[in-house]
Amino acid sequence: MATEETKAFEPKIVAFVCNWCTYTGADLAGTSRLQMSPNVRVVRLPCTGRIDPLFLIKAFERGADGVIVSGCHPADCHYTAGNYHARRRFAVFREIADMMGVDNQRMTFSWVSASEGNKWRDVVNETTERVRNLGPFTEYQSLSRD
Amino acid sequence: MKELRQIAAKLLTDGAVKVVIGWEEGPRGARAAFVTRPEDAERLIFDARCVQNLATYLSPRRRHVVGLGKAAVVAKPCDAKAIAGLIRESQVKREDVVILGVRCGGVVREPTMPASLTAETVADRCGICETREPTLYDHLIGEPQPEPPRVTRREEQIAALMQKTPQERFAFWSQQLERCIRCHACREVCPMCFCEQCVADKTRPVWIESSSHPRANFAWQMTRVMHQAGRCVDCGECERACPVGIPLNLLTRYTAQSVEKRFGHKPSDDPSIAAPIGTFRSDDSQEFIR
Amino acid sequence: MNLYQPYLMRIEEAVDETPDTRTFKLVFQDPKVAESFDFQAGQFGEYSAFGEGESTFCIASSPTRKGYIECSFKEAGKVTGALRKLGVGDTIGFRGPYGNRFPVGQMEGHDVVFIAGGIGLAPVRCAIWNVLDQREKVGDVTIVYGARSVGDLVYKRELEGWAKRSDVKLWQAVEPGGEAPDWKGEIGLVPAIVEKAAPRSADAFAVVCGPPIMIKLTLPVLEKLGFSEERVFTTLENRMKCGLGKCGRCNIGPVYVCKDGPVFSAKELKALPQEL
Amino acid sequence: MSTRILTKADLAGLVADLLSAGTRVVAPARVDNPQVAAYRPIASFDEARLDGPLPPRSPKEFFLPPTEVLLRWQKKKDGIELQEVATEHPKQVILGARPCDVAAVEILDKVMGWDYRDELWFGRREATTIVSLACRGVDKSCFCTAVGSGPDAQKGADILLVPSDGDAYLAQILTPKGQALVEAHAQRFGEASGAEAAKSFREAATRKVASNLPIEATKLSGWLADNYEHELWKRLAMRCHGCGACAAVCPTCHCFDIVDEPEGIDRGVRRRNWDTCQAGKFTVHASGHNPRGTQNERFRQRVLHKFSIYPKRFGELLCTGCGRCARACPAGMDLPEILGQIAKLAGAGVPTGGTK
Repeated sequence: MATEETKAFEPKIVAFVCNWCTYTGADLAGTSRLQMSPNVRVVRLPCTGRIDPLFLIKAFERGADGVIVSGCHPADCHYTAGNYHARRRFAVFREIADMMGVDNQRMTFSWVSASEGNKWRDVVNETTERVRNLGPFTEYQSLSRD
Repeated sequence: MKELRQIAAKLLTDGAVKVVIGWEEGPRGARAAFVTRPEDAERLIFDARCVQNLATYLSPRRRHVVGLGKAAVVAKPCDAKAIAGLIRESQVKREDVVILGVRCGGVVREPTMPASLTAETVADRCGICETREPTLYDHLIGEPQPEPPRVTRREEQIAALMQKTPQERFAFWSQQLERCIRCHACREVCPMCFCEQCVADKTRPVWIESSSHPRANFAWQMTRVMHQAGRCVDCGECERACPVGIPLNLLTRYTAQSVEKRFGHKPSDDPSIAAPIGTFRSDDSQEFIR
Repeated sequence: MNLYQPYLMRIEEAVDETPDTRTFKLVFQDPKVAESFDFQAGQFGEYSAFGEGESTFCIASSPTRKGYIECSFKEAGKVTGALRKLGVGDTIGFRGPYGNRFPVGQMEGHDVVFIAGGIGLAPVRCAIWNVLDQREKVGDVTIVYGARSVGDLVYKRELEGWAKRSDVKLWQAVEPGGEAPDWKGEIGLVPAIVEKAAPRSADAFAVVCGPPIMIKLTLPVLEKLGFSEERVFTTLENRMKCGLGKCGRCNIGPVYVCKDGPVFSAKELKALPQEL
Repeated sequence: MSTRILTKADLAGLVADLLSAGTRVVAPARVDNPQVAAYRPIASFDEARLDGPLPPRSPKEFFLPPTEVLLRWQKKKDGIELQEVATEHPKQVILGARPCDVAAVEILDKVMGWDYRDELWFGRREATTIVSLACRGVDKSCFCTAVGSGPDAQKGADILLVPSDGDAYLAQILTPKGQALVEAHAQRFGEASGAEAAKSFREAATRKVASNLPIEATKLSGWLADNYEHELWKRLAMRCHGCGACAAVCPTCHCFDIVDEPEGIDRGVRRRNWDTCQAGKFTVHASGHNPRGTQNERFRQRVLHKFSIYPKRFGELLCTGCGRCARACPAGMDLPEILGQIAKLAGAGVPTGGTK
C-alpha cells in the first residue's frame, strides 16, 4: 500500500488530432526521438472539423484528466476550412465548459503543422505539467451517482 | 385582439391557411391554440401571459401539426426569431407559413400569472429584450408597446457565477443537474431542436447515456447548449419547461453572451443572416489556441 | 436473485442463416438451471449482450429438445449488432421464459398449418418441431414459408429436411425477383401461396408469424379458406423491455403483450386496437 | 385502528428520534429555489416544510428511483461474472407526504406485484413507513375527489396526520406498520383530542377540491375502451410537445427503460430508468416502424392506460388526481380539463351519469 500512496499522480491526457498536420507532426516528434511525457494518448481524426465536443466530454467521462485538440494552422487545412470551423466551435465550447466548471486549463487547443515536431513536444509537455499541477479530475470522474 | 381575430378568421375563410396557431385561454392561463374554423378565431387572445414560443409547432417533426396543412402563426419578436431560424436552417419555407407578427411589451414568467408586468413578474429574458416588434411578418398586429420593466437578474446571476472558481461552478451545476431526470422537456419545447434523431437518442454508439445520473446529465446539457450556440433565440422555454427547475437559461444566456462577444452575433429574425457556428471568418480571434 | 438478473448461457453453436440473421444454440452455465429449465412453444426471453443491453426474441427451438435453447435474430440495432459479434464459447444473458404459448396440446388430432414470412419462421419453427417430434398426434402438417429472396430464407437445412418428409407438405416461396436460377419453389407473396396451397380447414389449426403486413393480409385468406378465427394463432413482436408486465412498453389496448401474449388468436387480435 | 394526537413539538422530537436511530426521513423540504419544495431526506425537522408548496415531483422516486442499478457485470478470463444488487433497503420514513402521493404507491403495488414480484420495488416498500398529511387542496388543478380519492384519503398510508387544534395533528394509525412506529415512540403520541377541528379541516378541503372537477372518473373506462377511434383523440394533443414532463412528475407513471452502460472496457452496469409513453421512441421497433407514430396517439395511450387499461386489469385508476401533470405541462395540456370533456361525452354511455 505504501508504494501506492507515494506514487505520484500521472495525468491521463487524450489528444484529438487531425490526420494531416498534427498527427504527422507528432509522428515527426517520435521519429526525431524527442523527449516527451508519455501521458498523452493520441486519437487521429481526418480533420479538426471532425472533432465533436462530445469527444472531449466522453474523454472526461472515461477518466481523462486533460484533453488536447490540435490541427492544421489557419489556411493550411487539407479540406480548406475544417480548422476554421473547429476554431469557432471550440472557442464557444471552452466557454460553455468553463461556465459548467470544467477548468479550461484542462484543455489545450493548438495548431501543430507536419513539420513542427518540436512544437508538438512542447504542447504535450506543457499540457501534462499543467494538468499534473491541477491534479486528477476527480469531480468529473465521480459524477456517476452509484 | 380584434384585429388578430379578424385576420385569422379571414385567412381561414379565404382558405389561405388551414390552421392558425395562436394563444387561447386555458385552465392554467394562456396556451397554444390551433384554430381551424373561422368562427373559432374568437378564441384567440394576446396579452402578456402569452409566454410560449409557438414557432416550435412549425418544426417538421411535429407531424400531427404539419398534417393540418398550411399554418399561420402568431409571433412575438422572439418567436419570429425562431421562425427565422427554422427558415434559415431549411426546416420551413418562408412561403409555407403566414406570420402574424404581434407587437410585444414583454411577457410574464408563467402563463398562470396575471398579465401585469412588474420587475417581479416580467420574464427574465424580456427584462433585457430590445425588440418591440418583429421585422419578419406578413401582418403586423397591435399598438406600439412600451418597454418592459428592465431587469437583469439573470445577467447578475451569471456574472456572480463567473466570479467563482471552476470548482465552485462545477459543484453548483452538479447540484443542479442532480435533479435532472432526463425527460428531455428542454429539447422537446425548443423551437430550434428539430433534429429527426437527437444525438442524445443515438444508440450506436451511445454518445450521451440516457440514465439520469449527473455524468450523463452534464454531457446532455453541455451538448444541448453547444448545439444551441448562436442559434438560441432566448425564448426561455427550456427553463420554463424543466419540471425540476434547473436554471437552464443561465447556460443558454451565457453562451449567447459569449457568441455575441466573439462573433458580434445576436439572434435576429432575418433569415438571411447566417448563424455564427457553421460559418467563419479567416481572422476570427484565436487567443486560446497555442 | 432479482427479477432482472439473467441466467448466464454459453454459446454452443452459431449459424449464419442469412447475411444478417444468426442462430445461437445456448446452454445454461449453471447445471442446476439447465436441469430445471422448462418452457412451452411460443414463449420468449430477454437475451443480453453485456454492455449493450437486452433484446427480445422467441425461443426458436422446440421444448421437446431438452438441454439447450436456440434463438434466431436479425441484426437491426445496438443489441442485435453486439450479439452478432459474439461466437461459440462466448457468454450471453438470458431471462425467461416469458409469455403465453401456442396451444400445441389442443392441436392433437387436428390438421395444422404453419405460415411464416422471413425471420418470422423462428417462433413458428419452435411449434413445428414441437408438433413434428410428436408427429403421430396430429393430422396433416402443412408449412408455407416465404421470404423476400432465396438468400433471406432462414433454417435452410431444416427446410430441405421438411421438403423430403412425406408427412409434411412444404410450400416455399420467394417474392418475384428474389428467386435464384435453380429455384424450384413458388414465386409470390405468402398470402397468395396460402390461398394456392389451400390446406384443409375443417377443425384445423393455423400458426402465422411474419412482418405485420404479411399477418394482416394472411388472416383474411385463412378466413376465406374456412379456418376458425379461434384456431388461427399469431405471435406479436412489440417492443419490450422487462418481459414481466411492468415496464409498460408493450401495452396495446387492454393487453400487455409480454404477459397476455405474445401468442394471440386471430379473434383476440381483431379485438385489439390497430396499433401494430 | 386507533387515533392519537401528535403536537408539532413531538413531531420534531419524533423526527429527531428516528434520525438518531439511523432511519432515513424523507419529507417535503426547501431546495435552493425558495418557491419550490422537494421530497428529500432531511437532517432535522427544521428542514421540513409540511405546510409549504406542493413539491413538483412526487415521492415515487423513493420506491422507483429515476435511475437504478439492476446488476453489475464484469468480464473474467472464463466468461462473465454477475454481481447482484441488494433488494433489502435501510429503513425510511416518508413524512408529510400528500394523500394523493401516498395513494399512488399502493396503486403501483399491483403492477409491481402481479405474477412476477419486483423485489426492488417491494424491498423499498417494506423498508418504508409512510406518515401522510391531509392536504388542504393546492389549487384549481387538484382533482383527487374526481378519481375516488380525497385530500384526506388514507390509502397507502401507515399513519395519516390531520391538522387539528393549534399546531397539533390528529394521527390516525392505519396499519400494523403504523402501529409499530407509534409503539416504538409511544412517548411522542398523546391521547386523541381535537377531533372536531380535524373533521372540519377535512370537510373544508374536500369541498374545495370537489368543486374543481365534479365528475366520477372511475366511470369513464367503458367509454374509453369503446371509443378508441373517437374524434376527440384526433385533435387532443396538438399542443403536446411529447416531452413527458407529465410522466416524470406523475406519482403513478411507472414505465421504465432498461439500458446497459459500460464502466470501462471489461465491466458495466445494467440500469432501469424512468421512461414515458409520450416519447416517440418509446414504442419504435428495430425496423423503424412505430405503432404509435404521432403525439395524438401517444397522448391517447396515456389517458387510456390511466383510466381504462389499468382499472380493467388491476381494479383501480392509475391516477390520484394530484394535478401535477397539468401544473408541469409547458404547453397547457390539462388532464382535468380533458377528463371533463370525456365525462361529458361519456354522459350518454354511463348509466349512473356521474358527469355534470
